[in-house]
Amino acid sequence: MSPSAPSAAGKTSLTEAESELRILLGDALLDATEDHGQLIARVPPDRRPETLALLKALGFTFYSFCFGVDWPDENRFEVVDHVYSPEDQARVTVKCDVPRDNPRVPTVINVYAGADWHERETWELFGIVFAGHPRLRKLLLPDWQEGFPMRKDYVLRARVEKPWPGEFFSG
Amino acid sequence: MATDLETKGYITAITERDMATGDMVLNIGPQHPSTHGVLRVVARLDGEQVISAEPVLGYMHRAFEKLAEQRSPMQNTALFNRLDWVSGFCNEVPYCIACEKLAGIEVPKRAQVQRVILFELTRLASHAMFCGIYGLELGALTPPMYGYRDREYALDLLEMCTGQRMHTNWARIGGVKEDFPEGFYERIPPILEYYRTRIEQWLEFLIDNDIFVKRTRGIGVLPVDVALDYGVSGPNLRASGIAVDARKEEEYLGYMDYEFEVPVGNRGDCFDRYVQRVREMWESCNIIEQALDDLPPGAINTGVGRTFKVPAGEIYIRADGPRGENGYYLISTGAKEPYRLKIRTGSFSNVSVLPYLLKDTYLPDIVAILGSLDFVVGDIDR
Amino acid sequence: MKAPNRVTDDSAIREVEERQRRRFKLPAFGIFESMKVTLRTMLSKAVTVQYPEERIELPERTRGVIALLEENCTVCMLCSKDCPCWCIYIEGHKVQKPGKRKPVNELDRFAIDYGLCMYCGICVEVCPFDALHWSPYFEYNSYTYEGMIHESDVLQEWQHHVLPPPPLVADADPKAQELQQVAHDKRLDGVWGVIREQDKKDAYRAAETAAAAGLAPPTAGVSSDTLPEEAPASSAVQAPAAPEPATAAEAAAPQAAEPATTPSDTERVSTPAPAAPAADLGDIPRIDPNNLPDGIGPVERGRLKKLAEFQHRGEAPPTDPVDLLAVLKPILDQMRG
Amino acid sequence: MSESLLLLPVRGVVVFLVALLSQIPLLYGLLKISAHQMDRLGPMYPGRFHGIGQPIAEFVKWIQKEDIVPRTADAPVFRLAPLVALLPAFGVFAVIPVAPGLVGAESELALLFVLALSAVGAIAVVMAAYASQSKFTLVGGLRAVGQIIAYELPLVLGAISIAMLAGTLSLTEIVEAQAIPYALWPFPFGAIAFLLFVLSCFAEVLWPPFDMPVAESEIIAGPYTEYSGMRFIFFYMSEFAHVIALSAVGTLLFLGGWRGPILPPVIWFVLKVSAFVVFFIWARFTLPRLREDQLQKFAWKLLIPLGLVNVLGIAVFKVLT
Repeated sequence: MSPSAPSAAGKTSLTEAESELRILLGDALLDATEDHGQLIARVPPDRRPETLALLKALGFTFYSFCFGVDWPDENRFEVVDHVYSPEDQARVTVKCDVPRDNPRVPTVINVYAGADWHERETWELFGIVFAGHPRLRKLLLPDWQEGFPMRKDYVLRARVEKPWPGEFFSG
Repeated sequence: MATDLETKGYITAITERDMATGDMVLNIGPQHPSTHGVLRVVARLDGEQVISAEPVLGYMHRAFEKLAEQRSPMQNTALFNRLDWVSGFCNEVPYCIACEKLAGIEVPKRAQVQRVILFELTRLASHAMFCGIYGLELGALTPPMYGYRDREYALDLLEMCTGQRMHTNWARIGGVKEDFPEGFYERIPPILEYYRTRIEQWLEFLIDNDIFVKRTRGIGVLPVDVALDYGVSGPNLRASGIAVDARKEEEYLGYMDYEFEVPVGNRGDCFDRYVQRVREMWESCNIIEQALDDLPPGAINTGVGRTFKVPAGEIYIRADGPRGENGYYLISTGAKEPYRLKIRTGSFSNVSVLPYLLKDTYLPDIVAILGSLDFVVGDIDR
Repeated sequence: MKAPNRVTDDSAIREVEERQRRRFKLPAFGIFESMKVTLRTMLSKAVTVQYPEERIELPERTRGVIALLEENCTVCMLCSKDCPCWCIYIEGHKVQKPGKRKPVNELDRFAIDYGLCMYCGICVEVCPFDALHWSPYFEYNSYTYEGMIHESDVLQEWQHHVLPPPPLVADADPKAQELQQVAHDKRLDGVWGVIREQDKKDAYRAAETAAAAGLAPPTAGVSSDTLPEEAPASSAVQAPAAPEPATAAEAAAPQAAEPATTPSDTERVSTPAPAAPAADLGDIPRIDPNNLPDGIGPVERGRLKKLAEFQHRGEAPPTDPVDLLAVLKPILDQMRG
Repeated sequence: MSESLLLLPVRGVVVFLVALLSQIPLLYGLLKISAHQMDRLGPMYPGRFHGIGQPIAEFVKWIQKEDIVPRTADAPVFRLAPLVALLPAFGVFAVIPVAPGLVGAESELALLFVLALSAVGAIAVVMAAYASQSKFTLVGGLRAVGQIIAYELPLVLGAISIAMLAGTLSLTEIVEAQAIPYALWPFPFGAIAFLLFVLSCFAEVLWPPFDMPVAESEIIAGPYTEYSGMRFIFFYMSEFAHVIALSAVGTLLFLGGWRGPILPPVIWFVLKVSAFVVFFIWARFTLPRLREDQLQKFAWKLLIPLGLVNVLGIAVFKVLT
């Protein structure tokens, strides 16, 4: 379906990475699919550092970002890490689900130093605690901010305080 | 101690620690001439020497990811111009590509090429400004004016085509808004020629200048592995000596069709980062020339209307903007608005390496290093 | 960690280093290179444009301000709905008009809060009836927040500044080019006052009174003939695509244009009348801001446009800090002769 | 004797006026030259003709501003510092001969007087930096003191070289001693002294490339960060007075003072000083600044040894000839 397939180098290394991960992680690799030029691997939250360490050893040295996704209907958060291999030009996304009522996931700043700020951001926006992170403080938000703005139940006030002017007049 | 830090604000904690040690904590920013907006750097100084420094962000956080969840693609492109206002067009394109790829829309070739032309013009404008502004960081008062002047030529072209200098909002899902206006082609080659002479001038003006070299050579050295670890991207990463460039690696906008080099540096210091950008301007000129040559006739838009819904799915699209890897991780559930949109901006990751770079430097080097990363605060805070 | 095995080409840095080695014969010699650059600039002409009296010509597409054409608005609310900033306020009511099956919407209020507007142009783009237009006009600032909310009368007034959309490049899609041409011609006919229903009525009435007073129609016939010729030959393209009042007005306008003081005439500055009406600045020829003479610089073009604006308003142009008339005298002479 | 005593206040007032009014062309030149080398026009409106009234407008603007003394500042010192900066800078004007006999106070030791007064500026900077009680002023003050001490030496060495060559400390006699045509000291002693003098002048008046104490992209305005209004421009006026005074001294020492063909001496003097000042402005707005440690290294490791060698060389030269 995707009109642009990833380059040949990326393709082979994605399959390689997938098989490597399968061997090394075993059952812990819950799911691995290739989608739009990236490998999406799903692991349990406690295997997150291990998976990323493996990926780093496999050449995925560029830590792109980490973010959270809120799925209130399924009562879970997704923690998504994205890494890139400058040698093979391949991208891997690592996902882990954490329960919404106790979102805890181990930190990866020992693997990728750059995860520091991204995890802090995810923590303050979603309330996902990165266990072992030494500086889990507000990064972008002010200290007095309460609540976790990126959760789906946090209302964007700009859209509430003022009536929508696009409402068609009646009469 | 750890619990202390968790409960107290960050700055309070640092100040308390400092009361004990007696080092001086210098707050550079958020209102300071050299932080390009409202970045704040808390530096612990021992005389002129920086023991450690920590950027403090968030003074410009506008919750773009939250805003994007309430907006249709058309509204989002207008929003993303404001991420990094120095290179507005470069921010809206990757988002459009993400939506197009999810929907399986084939963008007409003419639109692709036009996007490339505008993209590279924006890069020229952005780098031209950097080349000037960096002089100001080092205390030379004339270069920024040259930078602003030079940038204006590329922005003139953008204005002629899109109607605005910076917040272009020109890319649409499935193409661009309109074709170029009459007389647009004729105006490009002289301006490219101008930029080439400018590049020569920057070489004379700053790169040949001994004081400039003294201030930048060997300052803020960023090794490749650290840069990759922190996700530093774009010219900053390439200056460290590794040719990572999304234009060569990803298939977007048909960049594969153009012949251009990806210049890299070899030391990764401030000087290399400066030369890197000067050199990339040259390559941008080449790309625009090639794009002009093979601009095919035809439609420029597939005519996706305002009710366009992004099909369900998830995708990550990255593009090589002037500030580094600019990517959008789009998770859609089939609505007009994205379910979740992660905006990966170059500046955020680039600035996250500052604590590493600023360690054990001198106070003036803070400014030199900050400037050489070429960040825009809107791009950091989003 | 594996070392990156990509081919790295650091020739750029090498080049620069080589260059430095070549240049730096003496220590600190490079400083004079810098000083040479600034000296050269010092002796060349500055690029500054002295804004209030010198103006650069803005491109046609410039997104300066949104102008409203009230007659075209059907109160469909699309602009207000799609506005990302929620800054367009529209109020209306339904009216049953004779001869129409369905009740029609009538506009009561159209306001844009420019304090919120982010100039994205979505409203102009989604408007299905061409009621909103971008104009390059940008001098509408206000000291108060309330002053930035502009109501429809002001928005309507800005129609005077709307420029015709530029033609596209030659190799653009033919269909798009044609559409653009239509839009261009439509706009060109009425930039300085789009012809509205009310104008038509006024013009008609004026013509009637003129006829009743026995003013000689033959001279009027001559000048009315010259009008369409001077304007770019566009009505052919326009006629099929614009079933809007414009075509009807075009038929009505030439007959009505002769009595020099009718409101419709002062509106229609764009059509270069052969004899300037004596309403304003004496002997200055009519300046058509969309059809300026060739071979003049951007600053002069901007000044001419400004002068045209004063001419349009019938005011004397300011003499301070720059006497527009005196500065533009050679060009005006040239236009006259 | 009584006559000259009577004239003393008049002379004082004239010197003061010269020092004050000479700032007007300097500021105007600064604004215009910097603007044009930045490809701008600079001020264009005040005074109708090319912004000729801008210096006056600036002055009026600044004196209108609120005079703020920070709460934690050491108020008396804070208030006094601008005057301590300004008065010595103006005082230098008293001994500068503009033409033969046209001088505020003829002195045998004029050069010494100039050098001594220009060092007082350091005290003002320290006062300002200390009294402001701000971290930026502290860093700036420390930098300024280090810099002024480091560059006072090359300045003195450069001037002393000339004094040795001329055999006098009187500025008038130094001008008279310069060989025909108008400006020639024996090579290479004169050239080295000139280099030392010019470089130290930049450092003395805190202009780029040696403007670290007031580096606006690093420490806002250094010692002057907390000042506003009248007191702030006192510092600027002292800086400008310094520039003019040092340019005048440079002209007297190296460019032959008022001597020149055809034109009257005063005109020659003004022309030469202007050339000096224009060069200062041109370099000020072109060059990036060095780092503090590089600046110190430059002074102590290069300029001062060079100056000492030069002085030694002149001594030998003088003995031999």
